[in-house]
Formats: sequence, C-alpha cells, structure tokens
Amino acid sequence: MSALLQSPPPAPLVQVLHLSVSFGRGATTNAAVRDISFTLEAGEILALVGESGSGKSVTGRALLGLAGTGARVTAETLEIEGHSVLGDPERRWRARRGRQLGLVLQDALVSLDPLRQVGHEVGEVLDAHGIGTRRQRHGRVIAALREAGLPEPERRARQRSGQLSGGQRQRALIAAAIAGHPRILIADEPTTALDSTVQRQLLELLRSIAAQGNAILLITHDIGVVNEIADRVAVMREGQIVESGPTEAILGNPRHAYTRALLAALPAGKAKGVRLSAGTAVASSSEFRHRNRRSWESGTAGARGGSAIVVDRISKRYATTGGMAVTAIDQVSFTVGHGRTLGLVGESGAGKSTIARILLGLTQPDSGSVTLLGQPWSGVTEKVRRPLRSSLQMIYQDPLSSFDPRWDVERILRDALRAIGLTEREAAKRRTLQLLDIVGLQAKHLPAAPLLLSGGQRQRVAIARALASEPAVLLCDEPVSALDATTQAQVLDLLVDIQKAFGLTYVFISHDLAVIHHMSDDILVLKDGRVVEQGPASEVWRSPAHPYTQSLFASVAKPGGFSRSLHPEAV
Amino acid sequence: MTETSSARPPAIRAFCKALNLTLLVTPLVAACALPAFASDTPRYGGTIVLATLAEPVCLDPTVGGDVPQDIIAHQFLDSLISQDEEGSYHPWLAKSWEVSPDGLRYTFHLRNDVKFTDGTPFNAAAVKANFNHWLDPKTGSANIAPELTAYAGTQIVDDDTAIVTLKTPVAFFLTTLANPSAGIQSPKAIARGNTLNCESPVGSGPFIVQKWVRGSGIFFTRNENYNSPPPQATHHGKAYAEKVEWRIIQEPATRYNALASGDVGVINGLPPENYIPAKSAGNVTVIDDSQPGVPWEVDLNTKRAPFNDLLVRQAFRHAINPAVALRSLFFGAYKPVGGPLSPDTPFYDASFEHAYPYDIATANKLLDQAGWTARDSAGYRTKDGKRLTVHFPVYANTQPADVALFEQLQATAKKAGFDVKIEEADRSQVHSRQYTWDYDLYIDYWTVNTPGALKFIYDSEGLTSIDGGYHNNEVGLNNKHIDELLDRGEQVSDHAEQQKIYSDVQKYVSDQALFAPLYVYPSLAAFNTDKVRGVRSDWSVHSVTLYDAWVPQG
Amino acid sequence: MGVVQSYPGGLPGQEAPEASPAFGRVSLLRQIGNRIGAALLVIWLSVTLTFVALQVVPGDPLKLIMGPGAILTPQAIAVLRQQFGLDQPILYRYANYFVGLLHGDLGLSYRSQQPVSSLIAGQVLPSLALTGAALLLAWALAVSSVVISARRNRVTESIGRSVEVTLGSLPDFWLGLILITVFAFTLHWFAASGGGFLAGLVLPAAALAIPLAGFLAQVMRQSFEDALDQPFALSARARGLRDWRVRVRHALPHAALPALALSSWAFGWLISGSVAIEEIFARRGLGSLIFTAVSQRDFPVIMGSVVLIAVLYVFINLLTDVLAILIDPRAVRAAEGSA
Amino acid sequence: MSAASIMPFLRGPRLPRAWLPGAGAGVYLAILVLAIVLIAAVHPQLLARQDPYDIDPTNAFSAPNAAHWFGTDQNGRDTFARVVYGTGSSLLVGVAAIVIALLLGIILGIGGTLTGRWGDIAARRLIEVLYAFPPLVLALVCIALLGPSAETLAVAVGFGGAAGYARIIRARALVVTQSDYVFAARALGHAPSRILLNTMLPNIARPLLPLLTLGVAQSIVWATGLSFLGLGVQPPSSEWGAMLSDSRNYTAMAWWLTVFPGATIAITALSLTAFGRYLRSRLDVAQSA
Repeated sequence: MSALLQSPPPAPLVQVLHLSVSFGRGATTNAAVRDISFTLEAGEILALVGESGSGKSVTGRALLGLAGTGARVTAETLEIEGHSVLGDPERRWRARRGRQLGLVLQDALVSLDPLRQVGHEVGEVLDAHGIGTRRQRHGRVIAALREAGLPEPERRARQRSGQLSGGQRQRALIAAAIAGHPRILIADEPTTALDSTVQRQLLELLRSIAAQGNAILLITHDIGVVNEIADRVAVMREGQIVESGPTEAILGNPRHAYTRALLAALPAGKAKGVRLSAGTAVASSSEFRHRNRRSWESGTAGARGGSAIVVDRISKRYATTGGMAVTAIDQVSFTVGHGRTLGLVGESGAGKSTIARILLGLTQPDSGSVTLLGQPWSGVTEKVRRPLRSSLQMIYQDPLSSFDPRWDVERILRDALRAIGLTEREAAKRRTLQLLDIVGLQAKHLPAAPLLLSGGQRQRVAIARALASEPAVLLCDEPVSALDATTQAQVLDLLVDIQKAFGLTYVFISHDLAVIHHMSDDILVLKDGRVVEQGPASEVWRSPAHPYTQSLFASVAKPGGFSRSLHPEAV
Repeated sequence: MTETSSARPPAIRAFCKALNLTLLVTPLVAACALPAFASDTPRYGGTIVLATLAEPVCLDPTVGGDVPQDIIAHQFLDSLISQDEEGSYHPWLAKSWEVSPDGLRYTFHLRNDVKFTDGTPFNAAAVKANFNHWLDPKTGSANIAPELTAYAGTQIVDDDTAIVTLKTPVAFFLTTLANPSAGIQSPKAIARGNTLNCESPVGSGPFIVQKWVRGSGIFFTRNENYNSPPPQATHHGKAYAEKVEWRIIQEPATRYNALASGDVGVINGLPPENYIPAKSAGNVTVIDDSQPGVPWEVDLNTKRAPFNDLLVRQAFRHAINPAVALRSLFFGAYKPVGGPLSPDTPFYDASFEHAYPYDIATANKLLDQAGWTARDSAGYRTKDGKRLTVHFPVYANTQPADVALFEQLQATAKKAGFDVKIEEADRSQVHSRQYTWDYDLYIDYWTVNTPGALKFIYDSEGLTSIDGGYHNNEVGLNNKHIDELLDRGEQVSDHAEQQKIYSDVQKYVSDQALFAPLYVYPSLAAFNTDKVRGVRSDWSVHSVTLYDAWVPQG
Repeated sequence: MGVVQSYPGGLPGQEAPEASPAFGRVSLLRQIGNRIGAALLVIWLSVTLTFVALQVVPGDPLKLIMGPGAILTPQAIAVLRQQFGLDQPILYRYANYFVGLLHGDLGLSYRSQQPVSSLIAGQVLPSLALTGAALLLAWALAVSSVVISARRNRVTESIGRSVEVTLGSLPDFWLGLILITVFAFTLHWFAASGGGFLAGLVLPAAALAIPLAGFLAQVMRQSFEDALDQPFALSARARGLRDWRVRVRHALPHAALPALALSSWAFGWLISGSVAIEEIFARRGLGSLIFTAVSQRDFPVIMGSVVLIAVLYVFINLLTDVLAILIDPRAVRAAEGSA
Repeated sequence: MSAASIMPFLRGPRLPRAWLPGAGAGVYLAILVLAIVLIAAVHPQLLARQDPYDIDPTNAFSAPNAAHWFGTDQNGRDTFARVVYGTGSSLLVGVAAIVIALLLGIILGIGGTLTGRWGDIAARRLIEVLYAFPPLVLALVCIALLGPSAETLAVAVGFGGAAGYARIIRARALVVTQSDYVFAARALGHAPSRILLNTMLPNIARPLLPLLTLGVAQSIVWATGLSFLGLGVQPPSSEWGAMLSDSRNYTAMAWWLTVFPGATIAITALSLTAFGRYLRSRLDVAQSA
C-alpha cells in the first residue's frame, strides 16, 4: 500500500454536509437518515455508533451509492476524495466502488458468496475494473489476502467461505475490500458475532490499515469496539447524529442523554447489582413484590439448602457424518447453589450449547450425572423427568423461534400455564396478566403476535413464559446477545430483579464476558469441551488464572482501555 | 381403412366371397387405375412417404394379426391369389388352381420364376412351410389360424404344384388366401423365429423391409428383381418408387396436415373432418372407398335386460337418429345405412334401409307397452324401480367424432327415456366385458364382400369362443332357423334362392332389432398429387398398394 | 413448490464444526455409495411395485393380450403360456424377472413378441432428445425470465412473475395443439410431423418446456431474490460490479440449486407429459410406449419401461447431485443430511 | 440488514384499506376468478342458462356469437355451458386428487419422522421410490384397476402427486420436530402426545394450505392431461380436459373448441396459483420477517 502514502491529500477523503436518505413516497416516506454531516480524514477511523434502525448502515451505503432501491439521497455536499459525487450516474458510481471506497460487512457467512472461491471473490473487484492481467490479478488477490492477515493465502484463495472460520472469512472480506486499493473503507459491524480474541485481532488489522493513510468509517453498535480503535465517534439515533467528537471526549464525558444511557447500559466492568438501565426497576419495587407474591415463595433460596444443580463429570461425544466422533464436552463438573448465578463462558465450539441441552434433559450425557434439586435428572426416563420439568426453564437466544409461530402472547403463556396444570380460565387469565406485569409488559400485549413485538419485548415474553411454570432454575442461553445495548441493559436488569424477587437459580450462558461478569456469582470458563477455569466472578474477572482465560479477558479488560476509563457514576 | 380402425373390435378382416363358384380365372381388368393422370408418364425413382394411423405390432402379418399388419403386408408379400374390386379371384403366385367337387382338395399350380428377396425360391415347399407357420401355435395367429381350423395338410406334388386338403369345406378359403395375412413368406426367414421375423419378414413383394424404427415408421427399399405383380397392377417389373417410408401418425389432424403440406404423400384413414378440405384441395386425391359387409353398428345384447325385450329394442332403434349426426360430425364422408348389410354387399336388401325411422313418439309408445312406464326425476324411464339403463362400453381412444356420434345417440335416446351410459375404458377392459357379456350395446362391423358376414354375427356358433374369450355373436341370438338359413346361403348356387335366403335373414334380424347401424364402414385414403401418383386400392384388403405408385418429377 | 434455500452451518452463536476438504471427499464417496445403494433399492422396489400392481389389474394377460380376436386353440394357449412363462408360479416369475434383469433381459413383449429391451432401446433416444431439449429450453426460458425481471422495478417484476405463473398453469397438451395448429398447420414454419431432427424437436419441446419453465422460474425467482438480498450481493456491488454480473455470477448459481434439485422430478414429469405431446406431434418415445403397453396389458413392456425410467431417474438424480456439488460443495453435506 | 430489507414491501396499486395485507390487484383478481369458478362448480345454472347436454346437430360448429358466447361444439352444444358445467368435475378431480396426495404425503412424510429410525428410513426410501416412479405409470395403473371415471382420475392424479407432497411434508416435519418451539414445549414439560397434537401437527400442516391451492391447480392440469388421453370422465359429462380431447381434431376449423376450455384451465390454474402463492407469501412473512 505504499502508493497510498505518497501524497496525503489536502481535503478530507469524505465530506458530508446535510445528508438525508429517505425511502418511499408521499405519506409513507420513511426518513432513514436526517440531515447529518461529517468528514472523514485520511488515516482516521470515524465510528458511527447507534442501535439498530438508527440509520448508520444506510449512511455507509449512501457513500457507496448503494442506499437501496427507491432510496432518495439528498445532501448539500457529498464529496469523495475531493470530488462531488452528487447526481453522478450509476456508471460513475460503479467506477468508484472498490477503487475509491471499499465495503466490509459483518460476517454472517454470506457476506462472501458461499458458492464462489474466496480468491474469485477477492479478485472480483480487479475483474470489474479491468485492473491488470489475469496473472497480475491473481498476485494481487494473494497479496490482499496476505495484507488482511489470512494465513496460507494461496490455499485459502481456492476455498469457499464455508470452509473458513469466522475470523478468516472476515479477513477475506477485508481483503476483498482492499484489493482495489481504495482509500476509504466502510466497515459495517466488521467484528460483530466474532469471538473476542478474533475480534481483537481484526480491530488491530483495521487500525493498521488506517495507519497507512486510509480512512475508515466504522459502523458499529459496540461501544467497546469504538473505544478500542476509533479516533472520532458520531452517535446516531433515529437518523440523526446526536453527538460527535473525539472518542475520549464522547465516551469520557458524554453530553447527550442518549449517549449517556448508551454508556450506562454497558455491563462491562460492572459487578452484579449495578443497574444498567435508567428508570425505575419495576421488578424490584416493593409494590411489585407485593403484587406478585405467589405460592412459590417456598421456592426461594432461603427455604432450601444444598445445591440446585449438581453436574458431575459429564461427557458427551457426537458421531459426525464422516464417521468420526467429536468430543463436545469432557468431564465437566460444577454445582450451582440455590439463588446463585453460574456464568458459563467460552468461545463458539467450547461446548456451551451441549451443556445447555444436557441441563435441559433433552440430551443425555455419555457419562457422568446431573442432579436437579436433589433429584436425579440425567439417566432417568422422560417420564421420571417430566414432573420436575416445570422447575427448570430456559430463556433462548432467539425467543421468536421458541414460540409456536401460530400463537399470540396470550396463547403462549396459557400453554405454559397448562403445563403446570393451570387450566381454569379466569385463574389463568389473572396469572397471565401477573406474568406480564412481572416482565414489564401490559395486557395490551396479550393479543400481539410475537413477530410484531420488538426484540426486547419478545425476550420479556419468553421470560414470562419461563416464569409461568414457577421454576427454581432458569437456564439463560445467550439471552441478550441479539439485543441492542439499551435493550440488553433492560433485560439484564429484569433478570436480576426477578432473581432477587423469586430467589431463582440461574445458569447463564454467554460468549460476552462483560455480560457474564455482570450477571454471575461464579464463572465457569470452557474451552474445547473442558473446564479451564472456575471461580467467583469477581476473581476470575480481576485475575484470571488460566492463560486462555487471560487472553479471553484481555480483549475486554484491555489495560488503559475503555472499560477502565468508564465510571459507574456516569449513570 | 379409416380412423376407426384404431378402435376396431377383434377379428375384423376383409373377406371376399366369389360371386360365382366356377373359379373361372378372368383376365385382368385394370379397373382400379386412376385415370386422372393418365397423361402423365410414370417415372422410376423417388421416395413415397405414407402416413398411417396405427403401428403394426409385428411385420409378420400372422403373428398376432391385426389390421395395421394386414394393410402393410402386401407391400412386401405376395399372396397365392389376388382379388379385384368385384371380389373375383385372380392368379398371383398361383398361376391357377382347381377345387375338388367336395370342396376339400385345392390344387395350386405355382409360378416357378419367383424368388424371395433373400434368394430362396418360391415353390410348393414354401407354400407348405407357410401353412405350417400360420398354424403353428407359437405364431399365435389370431387372424389366419382361426380360419384354417379345417386345414388337413399340404401335399407337395412337385416344385410347382401343391395340393392343400381340408377336413371340411371352407366357404371363404380362397378369400383367406387372397388376404395379406396369407402373404407368402420365405421359409428360410420364417425359420428364424418370430422375434426376427417380426422385425424383418422376407417375401417376394415389390418392396423389401429395410428398417423398422419403432414408434416412428417402417422403411422399405425397392425389390429390384420383382417379377410377380398381381393382374390388377398397371405395370410389370420393379415398382416405380425406389423407397417407401411407412410412417405412423396417430393424431388425425397431424396426419392430414402432413399430407396437405406435402410432408407425406399418402395417408391411410383420411379424417372425416378433413374430407371436404381434401376433396376441394387441388392437389389432393381422395380414394373414397367403403367396405362391404356388416356396417359400423351397435349390437344389442339380447341376453339380458332391457334388450331381451323386443319392444325395448325396437323402441331404441326409433329413438336414435344417426343420419343427422353423420352430416354434422362426418361432413358427408361417412354414409348412412339402415339395414344389416352395407349397400355394396351382394344380396343386400334395400327394404330395411328405413325400417326404424327416428320417431320418439313410437319409441315412447313401445316402451310404455313394454312396461317401462314410470319416469324418474332425471327423466329416465323406470320399471319396478329400476332405471332403463343401457351400458355401452367403448374404447377410451375412440375417435372424437365417434364419441360425439354416441353422445348424439345418447341424447336422443334420452328423450325416449333411455339412460345410455357410454363407458370408456381401455381396450383390455372393454374386451373383458365383451367376453363376459357385460354390455347392452357393443360396437361391431364386419368388412367382408359377402352376405356371409351375417353368419359371423348371428350364427349360434358365434355365441361361444374356444377360450371363453371373444364371441362373434354379440347380440346373443340363438336361432336354429337362422343358423340353417346362413348355412344354406353358402351352399346354394341359385342366385334368386340365395337372394331369398339372405333377404329372409336380413328381415329377421331387422325385425328383431338386434342391431342399430350407424354408418357404412368407410375406407378413405388420400394422396398428394404433388408428391405421389398412381396410388390404387388393393381390393383384398380395401387399402392402398404402392406398387404402381410413382413420384412425379420435381 | 417452494424450495427454501438454506445456508447450513455456522450462524453466529451456534456451534458448527468447520468443514475440511478431506471431510468433503470422504463424504462424496460415501454419498456415491449411498446413491448406488438407494438406486438399486429404487429399482428393486419399482419392479416389485409394478409387479404387484400388474397382478392386481384384472384380466388374464393371454386372453387380453394375444391380439384382437385371438380365437386360440387350447394347445396354442398352452404353448404361449409356456413361451411367456405364464405357467410358472408367481413367485418364480418374480424371481426370474430379476435373474433376467441381471443379464439385461427384460423378457418378450406379449404383443409383439419382440425383446422388451430392443423395443425400449428404440424409444430411449427420441425420449431423451425430447425431454432433454424441453429441459434445456425450460431452463433457458426460466433463467432469462428470472435474470431479466427479478428485483427490478415493480412493473417489470410483476410482469415477470405473472408470465411465469401463467406459463406454469398452461396444460402442455393444449399448448401442443395450439403450437401445431398455429406454427405447423397454419404458418407452415415447421413440419407437422417428422422434419429434421432439430426442426422436428422445436414445437414438441416448446410445448413441454413452456409450462415447466414457468414452474422452474417460480422456484428460481424465490432463491434468486433471496440471493440478491444477501450481503454478498451487496459486497459484490460494492466492488463495482455491474448489475447483470451480480445477477449472473452471484445470484444465478444460488437460484440454480433448487431448480436443479427439481430437475430429476421434472424428468418424470416430462416423460409423463410427453404421451400426449408424442401423440400430437407423431413422435415416438417412452411415454407412448408405456401408454400403449398399459392399455394393452403388455406387462413385460410396462415392467421394462418402469425399470428404465427408474434407472434414468436415478442417473439424472446423480447427475443433478454432481452438478449441485460443483456449484455448491456444501451440497455434499446437505444432500447427505436429506437424501 | 441488507439492501432489500430496507426496501419497502412491494405492493400492488393502493386499494381502500386492504383486507388482504400485502395483496396486489392480481390477488384480488384471482380471488374473483376463483369465486366465479366456485359458483360455476356449485350452481352452474346461475352462470349458464343453456343446457350443456342439449344436442342440436344442425347448429354444430357455430363460431362464438351472441347466443353462444364460446360457440358450439360438434354436437351443437353450447360450449360456454359445457365449460361452466364442466367446472364441477374438473375442480372436484383437482381437489380430491390433492386431498388424496396430501393424505398419502402426510402418512409418509410425518409417519417416518415419528416412528423412529427404521420407520424413518423406510418412509424415506418409499418416498424416494414413489418419486422415481413415473407418475404416468402410477396413474395409468390406477385407471387400469378402477376404470376411467372422475373418481379414478382423482385417485390416479393423487397417487401420481403423493411423492412430491410427501417430500415437502417430510422436510417440513423435520424442521418442525427440530424447531426451538417444540424444544420449548418439551422443556415446559408437556406430554409428548400433547406436543404432537398441539404443536407439531398444526405447524407441519401450516404450509399445506398454500400447497393445497397450488396443488389443485397442478392436479387440474394433470387430470385434464389424462382426460386428454381419453381416461377421464364418461361422455356426455363435460370436463375441461375431456372437452379438449374431444375437440382436438377440430382445432384448425373450430378454434373456439380448443381455445376456450384450454384458456379456462389456464386461468383457473393461474388464479389458484396466484392465490396459493399469496397465501404462502403471507406465511413466509409471518415466519421469517
């Protein structure tokens, strides 16, 4: 990329003044971006932060002329590398894409065409612009892959995206974006859904690309990412930039209420008990407790001694289609005391889901045993297990898929009540309303189809359903990973409140260390199906013992980084 | 040959009975030559493409044995005897023959200059081998073998003389021998077995089977050494056309359009809906022939109710009006008929032509008399709570015009209160219903150039079949007197007496309303004169022969 | 019918094992093994099913089949029974059929006394020509319609959609009648029957292909649009690709997969549809052969045709699988999961 | 987020407060056609005043005119009346066939997934065999067994189509049995029978409605195809395929006999397909949005 360094341009690489993007016509017009302005200088990373629907992605795509079919893009100034691009025909836009501007999307396996070889995808930009001979192009493809930090680029170039790991795919995506030597990179959630160590490496890659004199527009919802690499940050909400400035200034001293709420919502570094969301904690009010005091008071932590869950050296192996056996978990043991929260953490493939399935009694361990509330849970027939089922409930990562698609909220809750034998109409109706109240929903949500609810509302319904059967244990499988930061904060707060109110025992599974730390009393770190570290949350967070845990936590609790600079008092 | 042949009931073959039994061999009368292009000079060479409606299952006409086999056989086989338009017998491979007075010994004097196309000479031994082949159960002949049950044996006198002996006299023996199914094949070829002989039969005919592409067509080349045309032929020596392609085009519209556009030169089975366009087209010549014998009719099953009651049968005849339907559906291509025989048949008696005029009032009166007095909500007559239902099984692939004709019968019969149920089924199912007499109406026809056809349909012998299968007598008539009359009709030689006998039979079956005639069985062919000329009929089978046909220049 | 394009394997948060190339190869071999096993099973079951069905169909084969007017003598019947093995017990005939099958001997046709294998052999080529041409034409039409009209403006899109649904609703035999009437009888652009190999193929293939194209296009369009909505399509555009290249290079292969999966089904459909078409256009082929054979109860021919079609089906299935794997190596896994 | 997800959902011309969400004008048109078709099937006399069986040989082959909108056929019958009166049997065959196919498909498709490993393997293979079996042979054997009639036609087409549905239903059953909500129902402690009846079966059945509509369209076309080969209803009943079959020789001289019944088949099938696709798109939206 030496060429890029030759002559730093005088003007900003991107200059945007009063940009608006809207869709639709007449009454149905939907303004996705409203009158925003920003500049992007060479060598700088500008982070566009916001929650889903804030217009940040549309902004990024508008810079590429790809805002979408039917989009109306207006601006006072829209300059790329010093040239106004307003009103350019598609042909000019096309010539610009890939050469002046590169796009890196979130890796969802399908940001690279799964049917094409990685090399072809990366080389496509050269192909499209007729850069170089076939031979030269191949050389450039390999070089770009290497620049993106992909090991064995020659081999990888011949593979398809499905054969790469998440991190490798993301590197390939970046390679494809930089293959045509654009000076502006638009990175839309480039590290979301990646494990923290991989995420860290990729951020370093982006940093180094910027350092070579390129500009990066980083679009993300993740404040942690912003803190780590952005030079400047613009906070977007409902299509507008509410606040912008240097990263330290914005994150350290947020002025706008929205920014403050956004920061407060981050669980990172906040121990259990610190509230993340603003407003009154519905579930913790005494009125709430009074209203919802129920027969299952007897199930509170104090009333029972011993452990809610005892997992004793369980192992599970799966046969693959190739005939080989893959060990999913190996000799995992732990106990969870009544009313406590155990956090299960690990990267993808560590065996978290297998443990969840075994805890749920839907998969049997090959060896070892699980005891639930003092009763044998594994190795018994479903018939024996069924009476106990109501005492163990689960919250799913994607609540929508866990609802029967035909049912509305009322039916979902009624069905859960029926499972514990509550069939009488009036009683069920009352109980349903109570449950909604507990999770902060109203009666008006009863006839709603979950599909039409927001992500947070759906998760609340899922929690209400779980509570319907008056469980002692809640298994939370990535319950907030699909939610925006503020919603996540609300749901996490709700879960904490409920735990307090009903003395529930939680097993909390997440890949997000900050969330785990925030929620758990104890933490169990899994790697390749084995327990590598186990201990009280604060200890593991503060001084991880195992090297793996250290590397894991390093990416979140980076010294001098954002998580340390943030003060709980900021709320 | 017409459209309907695809829906032909079994055992339909063309038979001709001699008008006189003197066996006088008359000299050739080229009555069939078409005069239209007399000024044109036939030329040698070229390919004739003929489109026919059904593919033979086997090219050896005696294996199985069906109409498509018969109409192709004379293109490559010669028979011992030929027939002219009048049905008279003429020499062919047999130069002459004598019959013993008791009708049991036939002495054939054979041509000695004929060779099969595989080089085998034609001689008395070949004749004997053919008889053996026809009667071999392995051949499974359904056409010729049943006619030769009286065959006793063949005596080879010398190469040129064969004496065939019968156990009992067979009236139509010579007709049988003239038929294409009795085409003489090379004994050497026969010896190869059915499988090969079906593929590539070998005869002494004007063309040689070159290749059979199943489902598509049969390709012939000319027999360059052909020297045995029948006396009806218009020329001698090898055929004019160098090649013949016998193409199968089932779909009538496609077949006719192929002719009109010149893709094919000749078609068998001119579709009736194309009759008028064909007649008016300048370059199409229609061979407008019809078959003698018993016309296309429905037989009424008298073995069960309701047609076991004469009044009901008569009512049915009054309740239908096929003549009107023929005009609208067949465009005049098919001719109406009212009696048990087609008008061209010897001893045809015209007095029954209008025996049952369309007359719903009479039909109603007859049905009232018969006790079918009540009518149900649908308007059908009932008796003792049973509806006057008439079951009529027909082939599912009956040509649409025929179905429409049946629908017209159904509609008019309904006015009298008949519930005619047209029951389409595939061939096998229709046949099995025939075998078990499970029908009230059944399609029948018998294309024979003799009133003897009546014997096939009304003789009590036809009530049973050897294997409990097909029975010729579909009406279920079992009348000793009629049996005797039909026997005598074949034996007496006095013309007037014969006429009397056959008139009596015709009167009886007509009075008894045993059948309802629909139309004279047509034999429509057409050729495109831009492509082919000189196509003439082979009267032994009432179909075209291509020996004299030639391809005009250009 | 809606074929949902899925993207198997790791969605974020799920634990999906990574596929290695070696894994894929082992799998492919295994799958071919499985396929052959399944193929034999299909053939065996097809024959058995047909055999049983034909035993149930009313009528003594000989009486029904030995030609119209088979006034056969008892001796003749006995000989024929023996010749066709009908004097043997059913189970023996059943077993014997498989013995014959191993030698490629499908028996003799009741009707024509020809070896069934040679009867069928003559029909294979024209049938494959017709179905093959129809399939290719259908693909060409479907691909063009989808590539041209999908995800365009509303008018183009709804025209494309409507045309596809309309074409998919046309009865092929009706189309055949219309085509032959218009283009052969009236305009004389094509011969009504015969013609050259290719010229004779145009109208019948079109009659079969047009409804199928409508069908395929509907399936393709769904996946095509899904693919265009995927991030990789956006990535491709962001690289400066022209719209049609995004469509052809990126979206089309995705759309082709479900349509490809339908192609083996389409084959059976085409063979069945070809009966009427063969009749209208005076062509020969397997469809007509089966149709005639069933109506004549020519059991050996029916059995032979079923075996052949099962074999062809299996073969075409294998072919489409291989094609699918060429387009999408992941299909190895997917196919194994669902086969 | 992708380019299209921000794209407004495609809608037809704006209609006063759409009672069918997301339906374009085409869908309304399809529903109108289907309503007419339904009326024709149940009360044909409301649409056609002429008697479809009334023969008038003197008036055969009249071109379409004021008295005979679709002209007359070879027997002088009113083609319009025959088309209208033929609706019942044509539609019945289509619906009955699809019901048979779906029933078979459900037995094979769901049976396998519920009866354990071997049941599953057996069902899978059986479906595969049926799929490989030419539908034509199946249909022809059915007809050979039962004799041609409207009922047989339904059975034949039903058997011919069963394998395809079995496949779809099986795939659907697999998705449902492995779905999170079935998982959730088990976690709630519901009895297996309740999960089967209350959660699994209804969800497996969910996409069948559009499938049914789409299938009826295909079945009608299929059945008319068999009718065309002479294997359909018995004369003089009118049925669209049989009408086409009867008129095939007259295509060149009386186009209306081929064009009108054929167009009716196509339009009905088209409307059913359009409606079925609409239903499916609603379900898809409900499931994936």
